[in-house]
Amino acid sequence: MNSPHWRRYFFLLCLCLFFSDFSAAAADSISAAPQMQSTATALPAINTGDNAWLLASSALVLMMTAPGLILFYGGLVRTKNVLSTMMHSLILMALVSVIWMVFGYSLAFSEGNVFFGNPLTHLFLKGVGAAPNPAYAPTIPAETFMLFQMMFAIITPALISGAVAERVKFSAYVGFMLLWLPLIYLPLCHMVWGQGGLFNWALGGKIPVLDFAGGTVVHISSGVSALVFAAMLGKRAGFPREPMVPHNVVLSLIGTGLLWVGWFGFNAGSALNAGSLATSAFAATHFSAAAAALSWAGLEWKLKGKPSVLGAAAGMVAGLATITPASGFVSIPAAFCIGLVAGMVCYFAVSKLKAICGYDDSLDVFGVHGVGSIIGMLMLGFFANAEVNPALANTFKANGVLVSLAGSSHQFINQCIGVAFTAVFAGVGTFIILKIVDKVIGLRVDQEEESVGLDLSQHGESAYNE
Amino acid sequence: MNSPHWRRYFFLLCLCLFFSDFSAAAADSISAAPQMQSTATALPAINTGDNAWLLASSALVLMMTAPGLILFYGGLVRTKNVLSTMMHSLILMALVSVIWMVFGYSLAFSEGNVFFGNPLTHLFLKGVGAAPNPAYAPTIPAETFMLFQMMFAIITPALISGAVAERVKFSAYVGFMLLWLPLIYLPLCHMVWGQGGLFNWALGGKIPVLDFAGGTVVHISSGVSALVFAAMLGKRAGFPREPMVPHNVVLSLIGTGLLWVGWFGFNAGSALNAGSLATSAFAATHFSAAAAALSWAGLEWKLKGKPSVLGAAAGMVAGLATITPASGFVSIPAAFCIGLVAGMVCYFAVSKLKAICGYDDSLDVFGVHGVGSIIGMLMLGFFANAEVNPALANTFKANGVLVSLAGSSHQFINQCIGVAFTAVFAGVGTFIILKIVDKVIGLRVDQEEESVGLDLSQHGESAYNE
Amino acid sequence: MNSPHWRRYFFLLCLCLFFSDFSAAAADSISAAPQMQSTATALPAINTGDNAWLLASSALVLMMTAPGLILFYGGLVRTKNVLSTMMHSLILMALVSVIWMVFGYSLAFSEGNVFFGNPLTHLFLKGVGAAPNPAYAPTIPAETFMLFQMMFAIITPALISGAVAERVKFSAYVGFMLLWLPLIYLPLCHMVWGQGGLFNWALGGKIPVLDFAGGTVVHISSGVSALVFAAMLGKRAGFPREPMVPHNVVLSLIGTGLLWVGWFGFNAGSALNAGSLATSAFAATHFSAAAAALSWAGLEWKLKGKPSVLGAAAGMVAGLATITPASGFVSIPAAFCIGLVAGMVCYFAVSKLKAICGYDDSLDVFGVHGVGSIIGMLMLGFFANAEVNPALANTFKANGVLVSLAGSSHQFINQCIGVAFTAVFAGVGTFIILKIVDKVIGLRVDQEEESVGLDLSQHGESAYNE
Amino acid sequence: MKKIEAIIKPFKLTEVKDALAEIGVEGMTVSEVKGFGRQKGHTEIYRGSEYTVDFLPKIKIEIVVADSQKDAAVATIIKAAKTGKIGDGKVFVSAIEEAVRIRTDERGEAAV
Amino acid sequence: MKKIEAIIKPFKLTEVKDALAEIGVEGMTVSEVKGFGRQKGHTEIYRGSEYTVDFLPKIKIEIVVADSQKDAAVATIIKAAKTGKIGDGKVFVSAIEEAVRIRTDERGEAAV
Amino acid sequence: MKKIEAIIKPFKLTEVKDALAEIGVEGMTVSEVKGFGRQKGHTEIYRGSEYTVDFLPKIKIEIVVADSQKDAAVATIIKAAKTGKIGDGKVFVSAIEEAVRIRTDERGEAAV
Ligand SMILES: Nc1ncnc2c1ncn2[C@@H]1O[C@H](COP(=O)(O)OP(=O)(O)O)[C@@H](O)[C@H]1O
Ligand SMILES: Nc1ncnc2c1ncn2[C@@H]1O[C@H](COP(=O)(O)OP(=O)(O)O)[C@@H](O)[C@H]1O
Ligand SMILES: Nc1ncnc2c1ncn2[C@@H]1O[C@H](COP(=O)(O)OP(=O)(O)O)[C@@H](O)[C@H]1O
Repeated sequence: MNSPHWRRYFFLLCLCLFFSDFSAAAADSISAAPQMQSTATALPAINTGDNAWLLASSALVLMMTAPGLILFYGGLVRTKNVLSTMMHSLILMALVSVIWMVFGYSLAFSEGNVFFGNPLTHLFLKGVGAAPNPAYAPTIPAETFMLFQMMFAIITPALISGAVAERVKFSAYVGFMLLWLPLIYLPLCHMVWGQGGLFNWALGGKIPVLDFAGGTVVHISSGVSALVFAAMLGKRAGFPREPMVPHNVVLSLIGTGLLWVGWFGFNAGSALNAGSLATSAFAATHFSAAAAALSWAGLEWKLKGKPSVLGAAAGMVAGLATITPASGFVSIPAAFCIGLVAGMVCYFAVSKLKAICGYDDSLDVFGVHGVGSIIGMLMLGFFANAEVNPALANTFKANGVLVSLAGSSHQFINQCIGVAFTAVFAGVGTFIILKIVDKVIGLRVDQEEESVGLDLSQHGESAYNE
Repeated sequence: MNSPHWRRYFFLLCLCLFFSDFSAAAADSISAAPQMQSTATALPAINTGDNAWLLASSALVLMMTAPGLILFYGGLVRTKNVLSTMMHSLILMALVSVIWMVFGYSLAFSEGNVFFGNPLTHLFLKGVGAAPNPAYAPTIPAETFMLFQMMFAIITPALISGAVAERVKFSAYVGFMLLWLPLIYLPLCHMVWGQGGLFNWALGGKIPVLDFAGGTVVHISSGVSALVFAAMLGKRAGFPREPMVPHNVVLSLIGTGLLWVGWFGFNAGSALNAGSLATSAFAATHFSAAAAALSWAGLEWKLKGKPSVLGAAAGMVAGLATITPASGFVSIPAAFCIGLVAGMVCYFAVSKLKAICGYDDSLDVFGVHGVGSIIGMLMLGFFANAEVNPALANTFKANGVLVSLAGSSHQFINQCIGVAFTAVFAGVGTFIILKIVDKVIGLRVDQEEESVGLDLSQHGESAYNE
Repeated sequence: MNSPHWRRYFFLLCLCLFFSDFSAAAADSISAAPQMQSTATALPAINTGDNAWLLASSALVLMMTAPGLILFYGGLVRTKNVLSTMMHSLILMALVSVIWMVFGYSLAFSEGNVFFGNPLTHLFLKGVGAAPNPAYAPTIPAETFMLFQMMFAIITPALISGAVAERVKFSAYVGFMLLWLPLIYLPLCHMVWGQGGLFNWALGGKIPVLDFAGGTVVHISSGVSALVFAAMLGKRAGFPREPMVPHNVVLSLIGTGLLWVGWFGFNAGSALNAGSLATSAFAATHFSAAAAALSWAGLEWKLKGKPSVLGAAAGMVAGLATITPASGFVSIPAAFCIGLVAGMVCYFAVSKLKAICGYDDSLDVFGVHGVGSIIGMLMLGFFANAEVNPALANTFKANGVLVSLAGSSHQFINQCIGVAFTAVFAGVGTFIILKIVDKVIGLRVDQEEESVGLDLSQHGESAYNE
Repeated sequence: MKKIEAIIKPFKLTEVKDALAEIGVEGMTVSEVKGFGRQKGHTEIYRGSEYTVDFLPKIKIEIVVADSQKDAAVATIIKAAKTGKIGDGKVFVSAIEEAVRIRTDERGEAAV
Repeated sequence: MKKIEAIIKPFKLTEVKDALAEIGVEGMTVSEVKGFGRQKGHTEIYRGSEYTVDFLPKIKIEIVVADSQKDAAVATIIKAAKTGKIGDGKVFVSAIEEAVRIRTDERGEAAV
Repeated sequence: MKKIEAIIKPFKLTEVKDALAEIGVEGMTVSEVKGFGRQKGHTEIYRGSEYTVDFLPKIKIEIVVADSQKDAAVATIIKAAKTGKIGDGKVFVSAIEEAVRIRTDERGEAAV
């Protein structure tokens, strides 16, 4: 009870925050005059419509994590693990935000080398204020851009949690995430979306990989990491002999609805303004989800005799994950096609691939997010359409010559490179991190704890009482 | 298992989509220069504030369907039917989107005759892009308008599902909807909101029926169709002898909250901009819901001795459905009055009318949406207020002479015509469609399936497990 | 059954509403020309981006009440009281709206003396239309401002309900609220936010108390009133001997997610525009919630051996309540510090203070909202930062001289005064109101009703059925 | 006294209850159980995988009756619960040695 | 050995359990049941319609005790569960022929 | 006939069911119960307060078997349900006087 240690740490942390606050203030005051004006009377450059949409989108993307994802995942596990499953996402809303504030945003989005940005440039978010960052989003405060991107950094690791539900030790989970975010997510984020990142197609990268809202950064990185994590953790006791059916499908359906709605913020928000590109990404998102629901449920109807409700919902999520990288680059009919394929491929990934390979990815993170976004990235190589997004045709320069990134076998190869790099990087990285965490903490709860359930054994609570 | 048929169909569909994609591209390239500019650097005409609000509203209206309506309806049925009830709405998010994409939007909103638009004009949504459609919404991309309207086309048939819950065959339900949408909804939509539609008051119609956000198109059409469907399907086994109480009122209350919130997008979004008319519709929506909750719960308190929580919630929904057609035309006190009446009339419709007539409208779609919107449409005939919406006074021309549509016995008659036409059209149309579907598929599950529940018999799932 | 009374009252009410409608119309017509224009073609002064954000924020704040708060509170009570607990919030959505419409808005925001505004100025909201009120929000319709503020007036009393759950008589609860709102909330609202209010720092008040989004007005007022109400009502039967554990923690976690998301509307919306101050408030809100979740769950981990999921969620809510007054005035690192402290202090308030003092604040309204916002208000006295919000430095004049309200021991004292006044005012006021309500109606259900549960005894319903 | 335990199909509960009430059985206790018998379970599908559910929902009715009422009660239950299809359930009878009504301390047949 | 089954009001569970623990009853099994008896159900209202709910929530406690403990256990339950109001419930006693503690294979009274 | 009631740990249900099926027990009825015994409950934390939960979730299996099958059934249950740790549960055996299969009116051992 009496532990001077953590008090001291806490005191230090506070001090450090204070200090950063004041130092930031001091730093700012060098260019004080214009800066103050900018915060006072919104810079002329700030477009309130764009900012309104990006703030709304940021809220929507957080809503995808909670309550969206916690419902979707929470409903799929057994009663005794629902709270721990929800906690896996909830705690990231706190943990990731800290990392993001201290150095994460800077590592991802400040200038640096092709792999990562300078973590010190925006240490404690200094210099991220009312003034827009013209490279990323010229009409909204840089702080808005930072917030929007943070919501992505929160949901991506949260997706992984679905693969390790019902057996991971909570402390190991936290430890893993504290390493995974800076070592895997933030560099990938810089490489694909950061100025001068290796795969950035619009801001001076080398290999132009198209990824509008996070096929590589978000879904493949989390999907592959989930697979590796699930494999290293081992199967749940009793899997696959005992049925492990969703304890509350209703929760998962509510979650699906919220995910679909929130995904509009995710994809259409990635336009970083409220213009017609946002609308176009919104539309692609919607039609892909619709198509994938049909193809998944349709396949089930054909093959199993009945279309399951959870199948339709899983199809929706698959369609959403698949269209994510493509959402700002393709026409509506193309998005619809992508969705149709997504529903079918993910259906087989979940029902056959998993059974054949024999891993226990509890909630099918790899089968839905990983596989889905891989095919989305690849199909985008053919479907990218300069009429939908003219920047495709007039932005990327190779050796000083404009190169169109619209659908072609050439762009398909670029997409393949992006996918392969992400998969290997995330997979190998996760493997190494887990080896370390396993050594230091141990990955898995013991058999008794697993049989009692993680809610009670890890958190001392039961979800449902009298 | 081995069925070349559907593979071939699927292949054809994909081909067809590809084709349409490229043909659209080709078509577009004729006017390529301006079009490309428009998508690149949002047209000067696009107002980002308006577009932000309409995108947010589109998301809100989809949220009304899922998770709003699936919760509201899902909570009201018995445990064994909750998933199937939710599926009834979820599947429409997919099905309606396809129809809408292929020809639905075009049928509703392109120019045509007074009854429907030309389904080929925007086949596969070609030509629906960044450029605004000045007739409907001059400051947002036509694609945004298309998306917003699609969300209405999704929720309207979903409302019907409440009347047939717990006994309809899933295949029959799907078949019915595939016919109902093009034969009933899309024409009504064109007649009331489409350019040159028979009842359009602002864009060159003949009989000026006021319907801001869907009294006729959405609520009366679905309410009356629901009544006919329920009657033709017959009562649930055991009704009304056995009590069929909501299995989870909590779900319904969550749904109510989401419906109220989403309805702001529905009604205030129908202003098609983020100006003061949107605010006014927002306010009317809110105060009507509040008033109807009070009058429904108050009546119960008076008549039954206790105000039920579900009664307050049902009142809210009744108030929202009732104000829908009036929301952009009436003052706040008028909206409050409309809500008070809505709560009382719907209460009697649900508790007395149903008992007297003896139909089994499982979740009271007719009693709440149908009856509510009928009285809303009619009261609007008197309450329409040109100070709230000046267009009422200076838009409609009969024989070249400006006619004010503000509240009057004259406008009341117009409203009556709109209501009567919608009710007859939807009722008769539904009757005919059901006769066909009954022949081809059969409307109702067998007794054993009904007693086991639709979740298991139609979808092979149970909602709640260990 | 046959009661001419209430029919007569209802008739009178309708008459009165009609009258007000027409009188408002008449009043408006005096300045008809500009007014009509303004509603027709949004005033030049209206910024659609700002209005879009404020409409979205209004929707978000309503979403905090339902489904946010009803879920959070509903999950924490026992099965037999869940509906009644949800009803406590739902009914306020209706009741408060009526008061607000009739005279509430006017009492809070029209000009008056330092304690309250003139209730007649905007009786039945007359004169609250498309034209902005430049004092409060120059770029959005006054009607939008009115709506946004109404959502605050709804959630504030709803917060109180958590303290009296599981034993308050419904009629007494309604009676209490009908008095509490006009006697406590509306005056406080005027004093802190109203033009010329005693504590208003920006619009001509005397003592400049900083309260961006409702530390005093919302959280301290409700927290202290909750404490008094809980104390006067007495403990729940069996408390604290019998465990009274949350019947459904999942509901509370969903609620927490929605509260966090909705709180962005609450705090960032309080900027009353979509500029960089909104972004800044959004950011402060987020980081405080994250920090408080960490410190609460971290403390539990330290002290009890396990971090509970509900603890993390409670920490989030504590962080949100605490940052509310400060959200538009402090930097991100400062917000993070405030959140860290919030999580720890509220943890002790809930787990120790309550046990020591022995009151039964069922859902810890005082411990979380009251205590949280008190420390938020006080820390704000030091952390208020004129670089974040330059108005702090150049707005308030004492004796004609500009006084900076940025963090200082001087401003700390102002904050203390605001906190102390609010606590005493709300506490004493609540005490008096309850004495009256107790006399007239009686506060508490009888023992039998309590043991059966309020759902059945007060509302004749059970939440969960077959 | 005898205790009669009947395992029946859930949707038959109302009928059985009403039938028992008619022959004067004034008290009964009901619980939700899961049954495993000749009536085989069904297949459920979750995210592409099929599961066999062995246990079916059933209702257990317990009534304690005077010896003289036993035969009538058993016959009544059987009649009301029968559908003729597999899974209709079973009735078991056992002896009860003592019964007390808590409220009044009445004992024996007066208590049931 | 005897098996004592008591149907009681739910809010009396803690009291009964504590009282039994005091007289040395070390094990018990509890389940949620619905009861139908003289205590009539109540009316619930859903969307304007009234329904009569016949079954009331009750708790069933089962304890197996040595013959010698039976009377004390029954008396204890009755005392703790009584409110004097209708619906207090019943206690039924029957014979148990054999008892085994799974963990140790102990049999008979040693097992209860 | 005998009725065997076994209170076991929930995660042992599948094993016990399969073991019983193997020795030819064709029907059983299962319910969720809460048990109180030597195995002490645990502590749960809610919003800073700790609560002791005395009752642990258990599964009750009821099977009615012919007298001749009784010993095999009891032995089978004990074997399948044993973990050797506290809380493994108990098995109780009592007499059943009559059994009827509702569907066919078969009586006695033919009915179980
Ligand atoms: N021997 C038994 N012991 C306990 N319960 C039994 C036994 N046999 C059947 N049951 C119960 O009776 C129910 C119906 O039995 P089942 O064999 O399915 O149908 P039928 O009675 O038509 O042969 C089972 O689900 C189970 O709950
Ligand atoms: N004959 C019976 N067989 C089984 N359970 C009974 C019987 N009589 C009563 N019960 C149970 O006891 C409960 C209380 O009985 P009731 O008649 O309501 O009250 P009281 O014991 O005060 O007369 C009932 O709800 C029911 O669960
Ligand atoms: N005398 C009894 N009567 C009824 N049920 C009992 C009795 N003793 C134990 N039980 C049940 O058996 C379960 C296991 O008993 P417990 O004492 O915890 O373990 P063990 O059998 O290892 O001593 C208890 O939770 C309870 O449900």
